[in-house]
Amino acid sequence: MNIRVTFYSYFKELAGVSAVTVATADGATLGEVFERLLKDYPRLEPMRKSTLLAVGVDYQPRDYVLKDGDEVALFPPVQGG
Amino acid sequence: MNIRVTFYSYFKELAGVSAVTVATADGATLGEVFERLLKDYPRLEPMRKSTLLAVGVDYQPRDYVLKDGDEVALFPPVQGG
Amino acid sequence: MANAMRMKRFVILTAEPIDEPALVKGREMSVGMGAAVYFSGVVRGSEGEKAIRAIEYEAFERMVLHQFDLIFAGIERRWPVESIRLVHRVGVVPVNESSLWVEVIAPHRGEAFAACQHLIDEMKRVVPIWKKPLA
Amino acid sequence: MANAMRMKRFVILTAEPIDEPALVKGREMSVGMGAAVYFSGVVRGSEGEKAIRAIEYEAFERMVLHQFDLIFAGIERRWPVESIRLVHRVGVVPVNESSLWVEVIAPHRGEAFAACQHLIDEMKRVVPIWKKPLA
Repeated sequence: MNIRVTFYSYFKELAGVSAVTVATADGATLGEVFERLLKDYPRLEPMRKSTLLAVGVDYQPRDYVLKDGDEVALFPPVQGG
Repeated sequence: MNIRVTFYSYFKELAGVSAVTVATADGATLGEVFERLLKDYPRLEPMRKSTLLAVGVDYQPRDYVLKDGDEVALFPPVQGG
Repeated sequence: MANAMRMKRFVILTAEPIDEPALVKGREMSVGMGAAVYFSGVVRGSEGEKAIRAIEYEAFERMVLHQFDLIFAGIERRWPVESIRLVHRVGVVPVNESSLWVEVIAPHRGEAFAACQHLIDEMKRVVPIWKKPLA
Repeated sequence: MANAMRMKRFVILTAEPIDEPALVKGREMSVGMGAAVYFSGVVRGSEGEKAIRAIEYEAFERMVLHQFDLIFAGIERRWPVESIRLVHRVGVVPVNESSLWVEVIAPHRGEAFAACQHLIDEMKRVVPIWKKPLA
């Protein structure tokens, strides 16, 4: 299945792209996609612990099981206000 | 000496006057003037505990020693806002 | 000399409606300030169980100004507040109109919120203003 | 049926300056409400030790709106707030301009202050907006 991933804030600069489509096995978890992205974009690795992960418009845990067409967002800690 | 006393809020209605001048012995305390006012205006007596007392623009304790010309204010708990 | 600049203070007692938009428009903040907190206290349509049409405010004005100054001095010692502006109505204030407007300017929101709430709490304890509900 | 009326919510993300006087002028309060609390967060002239001229805000807008809705739902369960209005800037916000404006309307000041502070604290925890200082 295909998962669209969007990077926000300086994660765009670290990844060098603002969005990417990842092909994964059915039943892949958000954590598995995240690990794959850390391999593909090693400059994100230092941000491993502080990275926030969302599916659609909701935060989800690493063990969240993705469905085809899910939109994933990766970003650093938020700083509104 | 002469002490000018002003009543505020519903203390005016209870006393029936908005201000009065009290003649006292030199060295009289604020508490002594207050007791005299409670006698002269017995409808203030139920307010004894909640009455606030000021000399000029500052709150003062009952044992404050008055000077000739001091302006005393008597009023119920404040309710600004 | 961080505290050399005295906290700016502005207090008005007025019988006129409080023009909040104009007051907000008149805000002045230096470049180090990041937070403006406002409180507007509005006359509600009932006191206890009874419907009212207005509240009449009476103030011992000279003492009001002095007591606010004492509160401001306490705030200045405690928080890095740059300025406080405060307007309190006197006389008859109809339901739905503001009787009290406060602005607190500080570097960060925590101290602005704390100082604003402290100011109102202290006002309700010591500032000689009284209200009478009008039915 | 005291809680039958849903808390009113109003959120705008905008690249334009926040017209606070106009927003205050547009306030709506029902007759049972006694407190309006406002917060305006203003861009300061430095980040850490460095002078800046502006902050650029980026937002994941759909998620921002949803996360604010979740925060509002939590506030509605906890305090009797009648309405919340919130405006957040996106794009470049020069020093001394407001990046965030919030209004909370409630019956009493305690709950209005509490809800307003909770809203901002939660926003800074979960709402996907990021800033980049511009020198």
